[in-house]
Amino acid sequence: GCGKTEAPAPAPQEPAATPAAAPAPAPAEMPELKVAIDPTYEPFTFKTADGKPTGFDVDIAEALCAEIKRKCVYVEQVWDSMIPGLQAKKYDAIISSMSITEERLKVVDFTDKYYNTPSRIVVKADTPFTDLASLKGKKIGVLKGSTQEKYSMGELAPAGVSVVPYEAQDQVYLDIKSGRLDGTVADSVEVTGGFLSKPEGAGYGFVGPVLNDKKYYGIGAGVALRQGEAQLKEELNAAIKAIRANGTYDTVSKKYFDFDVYGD
Amino acid sequence: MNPDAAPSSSPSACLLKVEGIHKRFGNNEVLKGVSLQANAGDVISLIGSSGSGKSTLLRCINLLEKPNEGRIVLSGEELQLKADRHGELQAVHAAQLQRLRTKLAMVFQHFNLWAHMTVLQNIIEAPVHVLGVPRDEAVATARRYLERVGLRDVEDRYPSHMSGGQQQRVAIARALAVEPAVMLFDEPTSALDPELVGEVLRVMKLLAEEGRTMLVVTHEMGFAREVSNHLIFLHKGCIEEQGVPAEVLARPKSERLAQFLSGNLK
Amino acid sequence: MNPDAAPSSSPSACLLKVEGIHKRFGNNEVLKGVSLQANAGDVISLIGSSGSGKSTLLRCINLLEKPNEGRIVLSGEELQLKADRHGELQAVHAAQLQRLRTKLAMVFQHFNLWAHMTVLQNIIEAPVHVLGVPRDEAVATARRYLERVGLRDVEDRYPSHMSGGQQQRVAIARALAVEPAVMLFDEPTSALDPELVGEVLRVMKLLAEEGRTMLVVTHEMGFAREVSNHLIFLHKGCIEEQGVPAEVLARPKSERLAQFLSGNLK
Amino acid sequence: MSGYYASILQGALLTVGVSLSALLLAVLLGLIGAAAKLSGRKLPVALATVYTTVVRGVPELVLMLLIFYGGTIGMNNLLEWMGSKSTFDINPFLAGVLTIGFIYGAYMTETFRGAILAIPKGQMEAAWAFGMGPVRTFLRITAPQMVRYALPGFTNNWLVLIKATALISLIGLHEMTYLAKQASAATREPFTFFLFAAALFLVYTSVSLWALRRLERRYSIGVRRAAT
Amino acid sequence: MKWSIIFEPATLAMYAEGVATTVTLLASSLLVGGVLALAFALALTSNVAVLRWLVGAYTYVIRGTPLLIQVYLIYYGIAQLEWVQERWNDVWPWTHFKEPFFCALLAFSLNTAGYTAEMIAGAIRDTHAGEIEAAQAMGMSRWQAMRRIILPSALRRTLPAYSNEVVMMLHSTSLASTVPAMLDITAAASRIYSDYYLPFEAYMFAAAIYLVITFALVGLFRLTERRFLAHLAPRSH
Ligand SMILES: Nc1ncnc2c1ncn2[C@@H]1O[C@H](COP(=O)(O)OP(=O)(O)OP(=O)(O)O)[C@@H](O)[C@H]1O
Ligand SMILES: Nc1ncnc2c1ncn2[C@@H]1O[C@H](COP(=O)(O)OP(=O)(O)OP(=O)(O)O)[C@@H](O)[C@H]1O
Ligand SMILES: NC(=[NH2+])NCCC[C@H](N)C(=O)O
Ligand SMILES: [Mg+2]
Ligand SMILES: [Mg+2]
Repeated sequence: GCGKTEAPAPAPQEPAATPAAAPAPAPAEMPELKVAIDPTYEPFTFKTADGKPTGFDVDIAEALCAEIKRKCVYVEQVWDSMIPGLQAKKYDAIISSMSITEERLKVVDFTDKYYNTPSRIVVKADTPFTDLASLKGKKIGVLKGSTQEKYSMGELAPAGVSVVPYEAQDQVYLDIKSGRLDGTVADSVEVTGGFLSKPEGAGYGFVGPVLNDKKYYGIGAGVALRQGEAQLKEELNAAIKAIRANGTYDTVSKKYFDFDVYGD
Repeated sequence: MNPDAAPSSSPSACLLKVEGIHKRFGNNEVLKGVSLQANAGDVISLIGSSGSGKSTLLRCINLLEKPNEGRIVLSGEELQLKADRHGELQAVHAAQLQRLRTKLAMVFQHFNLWAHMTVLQNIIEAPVHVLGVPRDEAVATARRYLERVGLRDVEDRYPSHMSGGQQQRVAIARALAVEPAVMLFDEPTSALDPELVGEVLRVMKLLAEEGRTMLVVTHEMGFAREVSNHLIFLHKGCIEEQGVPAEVLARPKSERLAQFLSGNLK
Repeated sequence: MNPDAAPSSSPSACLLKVEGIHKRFGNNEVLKGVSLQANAGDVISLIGSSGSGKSTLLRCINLLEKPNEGRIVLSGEELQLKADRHGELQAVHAAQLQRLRTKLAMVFQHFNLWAHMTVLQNIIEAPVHVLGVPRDEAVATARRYLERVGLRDVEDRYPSHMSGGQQQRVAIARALAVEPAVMLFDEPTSALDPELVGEVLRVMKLLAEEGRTMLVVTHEMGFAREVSNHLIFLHKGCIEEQGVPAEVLARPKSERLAQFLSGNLK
Repeated sequence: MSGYYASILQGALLTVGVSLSALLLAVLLGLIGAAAKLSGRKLPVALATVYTTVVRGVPELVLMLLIFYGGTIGMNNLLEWMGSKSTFDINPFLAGVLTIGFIYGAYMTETFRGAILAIPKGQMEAAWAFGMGPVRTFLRITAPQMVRYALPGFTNNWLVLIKATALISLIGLHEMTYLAKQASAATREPFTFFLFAAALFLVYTSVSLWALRRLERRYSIGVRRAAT
Repeated sequence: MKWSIIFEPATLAMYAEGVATTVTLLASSLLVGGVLALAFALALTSNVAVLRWLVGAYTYVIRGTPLLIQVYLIYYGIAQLEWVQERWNDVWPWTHFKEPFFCALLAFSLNTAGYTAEMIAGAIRDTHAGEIEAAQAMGMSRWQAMRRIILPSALRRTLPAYSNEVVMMLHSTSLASTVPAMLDITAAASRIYSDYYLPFEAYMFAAAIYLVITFALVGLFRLTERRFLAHLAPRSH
């Protein structure tokens, strides 16, 4: 569950509103913040069996919302149409491990990063690896519209790897399991939580270097906002600072990881 | 095409007068100025080969087909017509047309019974919803006419569940039930076997004896001779010959009619 | 139902012999033991009121309908029949049935021309694909027969683009083109106007004069009298009366036939 | 595991809701479209013709994506341009209903138009010959018979419409297919969950078919079937 | 609106690839589906009850479930079955299930076969009884009548309905975009959309392409019908 981050501040306010006043517009009610997520990204964003969004991103979102006194409402969206959805005002923010890249900054705004982890290539653990060319002929699945896709198209495809974009990262794992794919390029933390630590991940492992080239991967994951929403951006930046300072960030982080995901 | 040959006695008795009807389909002139008149009690047979324009004439009379020229007078009231942009005449007042149509019942060649209504519903539809006759009265009338045409125990059946001869008779009952001034019959015995033909013709003979006014398109020379008091032979859109049926049939003046009548081996 | 009344002369000349045909639809016995025989050159008229079983009899003869009892002998060869589990007779050897059927051409009441084929294709279909006649020979024959029935310049037209009378004649040409031993006609003039009726009947008269063997269901008493040499009156599935047409029609012995004949007002 | 089944069942309710609402819209548009096409007036005929040809010439999926993504952006630009502060918030449910209703309205237009044309002219002529006016003729003669002629086409459209709701999963409505897809990926057992969703659809279409057959039987009163 | 991006060579090349994929997929699934449909139609109208029942159940399921789910079932579902996984590395025909194109083709072919079979079977059943009797009366055998009279007539009468089916199939191929690695017209549009964030332009252009293909197909069928359904055309003289 996502109940870890309690919101102590607004709670006492609620009994204050008398039942008689309930039908009247209550200004004390927290305004909504529509947050887009792509819940196919364990352990950052995923859903429990009964359909509740959960994960590190979601807990962070809850914490940030509590800070800025808004109520998070989640909207699910396929990864490759995250940014168009934001521009179409289907939601106000994307909090779903979206990396801050030059390219994206041309069309959206980002807050400061709230975590940063490198990506890795994952194939069968016994695959001999010398350089990228040694992966020639392998079929690698990547998330459509992701930084990893950009990297694979830019570096792996020229080396002779066949790169297949997928609509969701967990579908990549389905096809690795079935044998259609030889591997993936994915966030190292995500692929550990979503694949390597699961039964079907047995026998697979990282090869090659740690991938964090800024050209492809940017400078870490931030909250994406429409351009021109300066006020919201500032509030959220302050909130990120606040939760890092008051320990909420660490609590959430410890719930999922035994190392520091914030990066340097 | 001499109107004096028509069975008129005094102009006052004239129920239906049709004058100079022209009708074109595209470039095909199907009626080339046909006039006729019917007094109360007249039974006029309309004969002619296929395509000569018999059905079209009947359909022009109640304006199911828009004539290009002509006048139609029913019980002394003239139907107001004006040409539309295709040069076809249409009614000036829809209300007048509707009123006159209620006096001109038609029995269609293909019956055109309403498929979604039972026999009884078919017959009372117009009396109740057009003429405003109270329902039970209309039902009583309907039953009377059904009996007249020799049908019993069929009122709750649907037209499609009845034989051709039965449907034909329901169509006649439906037309009779509006108690029209003039009845228009379009080949009322086509597609019936000889026994049923006889049956339907007998009903029409009875109607004639009662003094109903009728205009009948038919291929049955026997009927034309024995039941009608006037016969019109239509050929290529013109009245080629007309007169007292027995005479015309026995001694046709025009060559075309002689040839038409010889077509029968019988 | 006396076979001696049939127009047989010597048994050897007998082309088609049908014996004791019984046919039931469910509990409704439509044919109750009908026998007839036709010698070469016979033209037999089959009359009777609607529902008396005329079409069913014709259809039993070429086994389009499976009779419940009876024998069928064509040119001395008996069709081998056996009862199926519904008690209906069916052919023992499909091949024999197919062979005999090629000798028994049928002209259907509704023509049943193949809609997707042109006139010529309709006519040469069976000669080419069933009898194995070479194509150009079949085409030549087809043209000859089309001319025989008075049709010209229609060979590339589709049936649906022709008038009823023309379709009827194509159907006759199609039947003739297989040069059958016996022709079965089912009401070949129903639904035609009097002029076309005359036309079709004239064609059949010519065929009769040529000595073709025909079995004709008809409502045209004129045809029965003038063209056929034997007349059978079917009533409720039995042969009620038969004999020389002129005699039978002028002096019917059975009350039912007298009544049937009086049905005509003509 | 059973949590996934339960959520897919929940999604089934949404499927029913979307399809029924879309059907309502489609029938409405279909009646308007048919009336426009049969009106004989130039402008309505042209508009209705463009509507039916374009909608039936482009895949549903593309139309959906176009309306859902392109449409909202366009709307918002329009609102902004008009100086409005509020955003045009189209939730997937509404988007689904509007898109599917809009698309199937075009198919319904053709079905209804065909049904009216299928009624033998003689039925109307008989009514006119007895002096009935145009409105009475429509209400008493045309409309009741139209239902019967329209039913087969309507049934087809409805079954296709039901299945088209699966496509809204692609624009993020959490109906059966969407949930089945998520469950498949999360549990890595696609066969099981897609089969389950397929079965639910089969149940839905079967029930519809059964109901419509009954309706058809009611309206075929007075219709003779040729013996086979 | 940034239509200029749509008309850049690279973008147009992407659409062109999409058109090629869509057309290939359409043509091959119609071919495979058509052959299956004919066989299924004969089964549906045969007098072997088991065949009728089996094929009937098949078409019922195909027509009662969304094509999208059928695509998913074949692409992702079959891959889950261990039995298949064990052989798809080397045992033909299972090797094909690894290929996205084959999976899409299979799903579309099976789907259109279901619909088309019912269409043809309907036309066979609707063949005017009199025409069949005329064939029998002329001494044709059962199979001969089927081959010479019934099928030619039924297939012709299926044409108008089949032209609808073909257009629907064209539209259905847009679902190929949901299979990874299939770049059909819709997938090309969605690629451009997510690369340049231009949903309206990208999908508009795709819609226009589909519209053009649809019109071309409809025109093609008009010509075919004029040739093969001449007997149903209104009299022209
Ligand atoms: N709606 C129409 N459009 C074009 N031509 C028509 C139309 N209705 C009838 N005609 C033509 O008008 C002519 C007369 O047709 P009409 O139906 O009046 O003939 P008819 O004398 O009733 O013949 P039949 O005895 O066959 O019923 C025919 O040549 C026919 O082809
Ligand atoms: N396939 C069938 N199933 C059940 N009953 C049938 C069938 N065909 C004909 N009948 C019935 O058999 C009887 C004889 O029909 P048939 O068609 O032989 O009559 P007909 O003498 O040719 O009449 P008509 O002059 O009207 O053509 C009728 O009562 C009819 O209802
Ligand atoms: N919830 C998700 N699926 N997130 C995917 C993020 C992938 C990668 N970090 C990116 O920014 O492109
Ligand atoms: Mg007529
Ligand atoms: Mg008969």
